[in-house]
Amino acid sequence: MSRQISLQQAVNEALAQEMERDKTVIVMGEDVAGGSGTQGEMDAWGGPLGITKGLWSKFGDRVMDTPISESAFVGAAVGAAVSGLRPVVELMFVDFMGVCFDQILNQAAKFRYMFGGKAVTPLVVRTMYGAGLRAAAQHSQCLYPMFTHVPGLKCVVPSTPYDAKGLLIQAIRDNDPVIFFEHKLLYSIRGEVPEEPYTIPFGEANFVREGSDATIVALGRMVHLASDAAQALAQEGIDCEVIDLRTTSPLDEDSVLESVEKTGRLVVVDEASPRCNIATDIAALAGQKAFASLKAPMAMVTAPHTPVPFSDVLEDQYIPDAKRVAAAVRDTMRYKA
Amino acid sequence: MSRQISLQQAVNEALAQEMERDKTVIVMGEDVAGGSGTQGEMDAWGGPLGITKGLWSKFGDRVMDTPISESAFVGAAVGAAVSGLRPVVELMFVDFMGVCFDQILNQAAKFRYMFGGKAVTPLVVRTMYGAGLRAAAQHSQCLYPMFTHVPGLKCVVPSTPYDAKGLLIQAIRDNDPVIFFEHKLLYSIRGEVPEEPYTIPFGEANFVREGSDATIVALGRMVHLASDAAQALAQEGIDCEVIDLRTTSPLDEDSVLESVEKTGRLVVVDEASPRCNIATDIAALAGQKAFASLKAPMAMVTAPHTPVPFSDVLEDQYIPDAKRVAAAVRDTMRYKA
Amino acid sequence: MQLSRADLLKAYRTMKMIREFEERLHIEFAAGEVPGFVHLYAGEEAVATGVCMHLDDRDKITSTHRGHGHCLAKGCDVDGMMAEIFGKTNGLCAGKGGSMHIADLSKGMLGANGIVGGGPPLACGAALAAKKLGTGGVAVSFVGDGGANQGTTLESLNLAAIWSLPCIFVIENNGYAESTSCKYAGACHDFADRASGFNMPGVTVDGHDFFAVHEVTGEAVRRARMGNGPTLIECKVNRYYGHFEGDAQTYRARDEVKTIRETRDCIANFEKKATSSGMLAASELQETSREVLAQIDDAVAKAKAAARPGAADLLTHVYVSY
Amino acid sequence: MQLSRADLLKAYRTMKMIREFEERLHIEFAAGEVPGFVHLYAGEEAVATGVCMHLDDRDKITSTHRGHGHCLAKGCDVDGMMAEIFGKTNGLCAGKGGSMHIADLSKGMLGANGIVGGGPPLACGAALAAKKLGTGGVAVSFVGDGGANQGTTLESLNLAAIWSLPCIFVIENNGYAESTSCKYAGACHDFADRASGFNMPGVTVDGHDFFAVHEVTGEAVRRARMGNGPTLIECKVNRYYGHFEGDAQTYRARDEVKTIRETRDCIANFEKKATSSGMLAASELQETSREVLAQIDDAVAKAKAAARPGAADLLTHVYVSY
Ligand SMILES: Cc1ncc(C[n+]2csc(CCOP(=O)(O)OP(=O)(O)O)c2C)c(N)n1
Ligand SMILES: Cc1ncc(C[n+]2csc(CCOP(=O)(O)OP(=O)(O)O)c2C)c(N)n1
Ligand SMILES: [Mg+2]
Ligand SMILES: [Mg+2]
Repeated sequence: MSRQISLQQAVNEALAQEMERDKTVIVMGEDVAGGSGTQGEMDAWGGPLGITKGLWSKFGDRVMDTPISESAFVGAAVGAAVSGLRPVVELMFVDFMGVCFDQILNQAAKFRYMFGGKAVTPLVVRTMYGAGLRAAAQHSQCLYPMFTHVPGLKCVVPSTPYDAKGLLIQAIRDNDPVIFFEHKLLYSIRGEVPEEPYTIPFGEANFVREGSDATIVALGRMVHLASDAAQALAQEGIDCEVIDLRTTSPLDEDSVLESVEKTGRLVVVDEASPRCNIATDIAALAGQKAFASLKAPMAMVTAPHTPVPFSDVLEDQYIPDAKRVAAAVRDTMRYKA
Repeated sequence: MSRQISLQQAVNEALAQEMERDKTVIVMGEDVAGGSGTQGEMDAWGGPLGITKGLWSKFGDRVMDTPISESAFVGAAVGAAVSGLRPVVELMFVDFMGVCFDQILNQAAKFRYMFGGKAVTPLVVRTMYGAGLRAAAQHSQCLYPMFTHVPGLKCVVPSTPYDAKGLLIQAIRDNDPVIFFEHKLLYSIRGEVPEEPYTIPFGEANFVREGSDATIVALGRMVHLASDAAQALAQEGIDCEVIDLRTTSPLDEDSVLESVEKTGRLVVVDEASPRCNIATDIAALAGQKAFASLKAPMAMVTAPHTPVPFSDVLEDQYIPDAKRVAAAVRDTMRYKA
Repeated sequence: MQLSRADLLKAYRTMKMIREFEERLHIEFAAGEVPGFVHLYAGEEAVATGVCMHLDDRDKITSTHRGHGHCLAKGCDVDGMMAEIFGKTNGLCAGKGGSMHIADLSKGMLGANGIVGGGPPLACGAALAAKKLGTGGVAVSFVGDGGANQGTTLESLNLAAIWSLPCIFVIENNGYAESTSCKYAGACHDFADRASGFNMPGVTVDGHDFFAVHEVTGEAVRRARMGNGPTLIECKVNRYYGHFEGDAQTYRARDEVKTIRETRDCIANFEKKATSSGMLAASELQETSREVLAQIDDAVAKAKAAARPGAADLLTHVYVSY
Repeated sequence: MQLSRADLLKAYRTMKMIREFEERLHIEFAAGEVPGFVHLYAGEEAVATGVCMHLDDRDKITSTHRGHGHCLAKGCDVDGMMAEIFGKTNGLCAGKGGSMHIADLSKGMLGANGIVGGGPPLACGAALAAKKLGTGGVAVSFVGDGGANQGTTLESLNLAAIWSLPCIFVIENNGYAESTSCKYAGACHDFADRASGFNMPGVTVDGHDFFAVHEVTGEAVRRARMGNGPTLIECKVNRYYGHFEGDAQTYRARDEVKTIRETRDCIANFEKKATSSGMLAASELQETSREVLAQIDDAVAKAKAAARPGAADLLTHVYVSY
């Protein structure tokens, strides 16, 4: 059987292989090595969840711990990217975007356009997102809709170890600024991952499951709920197609539309809060471009319009689950015009 | 005839009347007075476009110029709001959110929820948005979709002097954090505005025009394009309903749905860039809750997925115009299932 | 400022309460009873205590992710805090905030904060409100050595200075931001050195020494109340546990914490000073300790027994009105 | 560093080019020929010129909204700049950037910047790249007195210092951020005073004096190239026009600018020094001035005649590949 590794290992391996291949790739962020300036061990952390652990031991000062100054070091990554390096910078939790967003929104994203096509900004921002760790309102957000909204950025939201590796290598080789979203609860999931480096192109959704009755579009951790729901529904005779967007920008419109044209029914699953999110984006796309095929209202399964609560009871309720997805599909199937 | 004033005057008047009424209202921001510490005149600017000019002369040090430290002074407004003041803070251009977003996203918006309902944060952030001044990519964005995405914030996007005054007074009296978006190109438009203070409740859209063939939903400056389009279309015998959202959060879902149920056709006009914006939000709403009434695909007239260009030729093309709105409505009317 | 017997006993009770609160959470966390990220303040008690002794209900503080000590010192209810950390409905934040977001605005505690550098701007605002409303209040912002390099903190120094705000910035320099040394991350000898560049007094004190912290803070609070503007106080201190519970701390020197605990513990030092000077009797301290421990036992038992929030609570408290 | 005759002539040409470029834009703006916000650098020429004389194509600069002087001093093409400011397709940014976003990466000019404080982090990155790639290059970040209070700037000082980056921060203190005095907004006597709190040398110089700016920058650039880390240089200077074109400047003292123009003008002073020392002849300066003026006339004429972008240009240059 081929090799199974965790998503965490897949991310680490992608970074290591690209650093090996290309000397201009550097990694920076808070505690991405850990131990800088201390009397104990270096490479002590690899970020709070250990994702980059070991890279410093392999690549030395191409892996740089930073002060807690996200504007300065994310901005430095942007500046380095237009000056010959290919930085992979870690914004520990995407929730912290608020202290450094300008360097992404107004600098990295806009250089190429503002400068008339003369800038190339090969930057990757890796960041953790999502609820489920009982980490409360300031450490559990998705926020990828905000980045997706910004012209000039590419946004990647992988769901499997295989995709994480291939998409991260693509992100590092890509010449545009890429925001790479890693869900904390996915780090431990395991899957088949080739040892050699490979890339997965952006803007190509993955058909996780083919089906003819309803289309479920999902991303990141939500893909797994969608699959679970599809499996449960299959037993009831409802045959769902599950599409994993993989990247929200660029968006694989064609795959979504093709599927909706086939099934006539659309359910979008998005962990983000509900206003102006990926769910509304995909639903609007279908309503605009696949209207004639639609047999039922689009359904959106998302978090509610509230901050993420701390209490486990509340957080479990906050996060979409497979049952809600299945229920939404069933409603859609039951709909009579 | 009753009094006509500009939107700029309406904003200034709302601020002055509320400061007069309530001693805890303060105004702060860069150059909101102007002249601080200089040898020349005080109250010299009122912001770069003079919107708050005169307030310092009336209210003295309740109108405070700030350093260019948006995190510190927007955060100070948040801290003051939970400590007994009702600050109206100016973020000069909404494009600058990137240097201070944390204080809005993670502090002001979340206090009430994170603290179990014990915090009240009566904060207003006034900010300029929108294209048309040849101010290029970093001074022309809309960005209200990002704020609308955030649970805990209220977002107001007025389109007329009357609404600006009433909604701003409501915002100041409101006990939740409110982001108040002022379009630069609307400051000079004039309209009837009562002298006495009044409020317009949030979450109540305005039916700018009643009609039966198609619903045009718009906000801010786009309302005027929508009205122009509707007028042009009326001459062709197409009878449009034009809805001005006024606030994107809370959203008046009912008005939108009612109208779509009546007309069966929806065109949303949003100046923001197209992904995860208000247009997708409204379209998704209709696709989910008014599906049965829809006679044609929803159409969205928005900016393209590019930064805002400097060149006048390009910027004029970038911004939605009445012709594109009318064309979208015509397409919608022409649609045959 | 002269400390009365009552003051000293109160200080001792507060330090001891913080210590035992944290020691107990350390155990409960290891037992899997506490969800989420928990950052313990053990070892740093003298700072929160020495500072907050000067504050009353007019005064506000902003805190950090490592906020339990600040909360307790500012008078937050022990039961309410414990229940919050356990995610219960009777917690100070109804179970919605957790360890990183404990707040009690009625006590002038504007919240622990999950954002490093989130607090200082808020403290400027609280100080501004005090000034505008003429309450005589001051605001204190606790910031870590890591947070001292955050732009929000640096901007706040400037803002507080130009507006001459009654605001005090307390840099709790415990040597680390997560696993990164303050010497690596901060370009300065002492963080107090930065004060002069922002036109305010800056002073570095031994954060293990309650008396030293108490004294310099007294000075700063007087300055602030008199309208003479902000002060920066750096307290050099140590944390006894990992960055958060679960941290293996391999970046620290072997026995680093053990040595500090044995030689520089703020509570042991306080006990020695207070008893040797004859201000407090050993028996009083023991009695206080017993009471504290009993209170914590009680708080934990109540927290464990308390009800979890219910489904209906998910959607409340987003807005005052929507 | 000894300045050769050629150096001096080059410096003069650059200062004069900046001055005439801005004087001409002032006129063109008033005539309604220039769209958007235009921030003129007139009065501050000695700073950009004195600094950039030390730089070559390995070196990078980041600039501000008031960027024309930096661009010209770093070698951006005059015609390309003028066309850009007029929004023409042959502009340095194809008409998409305008005055506030002129850039020429091939010249190490990383862009004017519409965000106050946007540049310093980028300069840290450019310096980091130079260090990692071993190019020997340095990065210079120009920042205003207003921008000096932005958290991004302050963080960057710290980052550059701890990483010992070949990075130079040039604070152009022209006394105002828009209509607000630097004394009101900045809590410090000199911005250079902040350097020591970030472990780097800080020096204040007269920004009207090309020779002074040139000298301290030479020192800083040497330091940086030798691997000895960053320097902060504050240049006290004045702007001759409003914050942007259209600013009535009622916040300034009557005759403030007139007096400065008459007594401290950087170009007049340079002319005096260079001719009185016999290094340059008055006729050389006149000849240079004539050439500069002709070049600007030509640039404006070409810019006016040039084509505007076409509809198809709207959607290009968003991504390298999408
Ligand atoms: C803006 C932001 N960046 C990063 C983090 C992650 N983080 C949480 S605590 C911490 C270290 C803080 O160090 P310090 O300020 O010294 O406080 P200490 O933990 O030592 O008390 C970091 C990096 C955060 N919460 N917020
Ligand atoms: C983040 C941000 N805040 C505010 C502004 C608006 N603004 C543009 S220039 C300026 C003043 C800048 O002053 P200074 O840094 O001294 O530069 P100067 O104009 O004097 O050259 C302001 C407030 C901005 N562009 N970006
Ligand atoms: Mg620390
Ligand atoms: Mg200035």
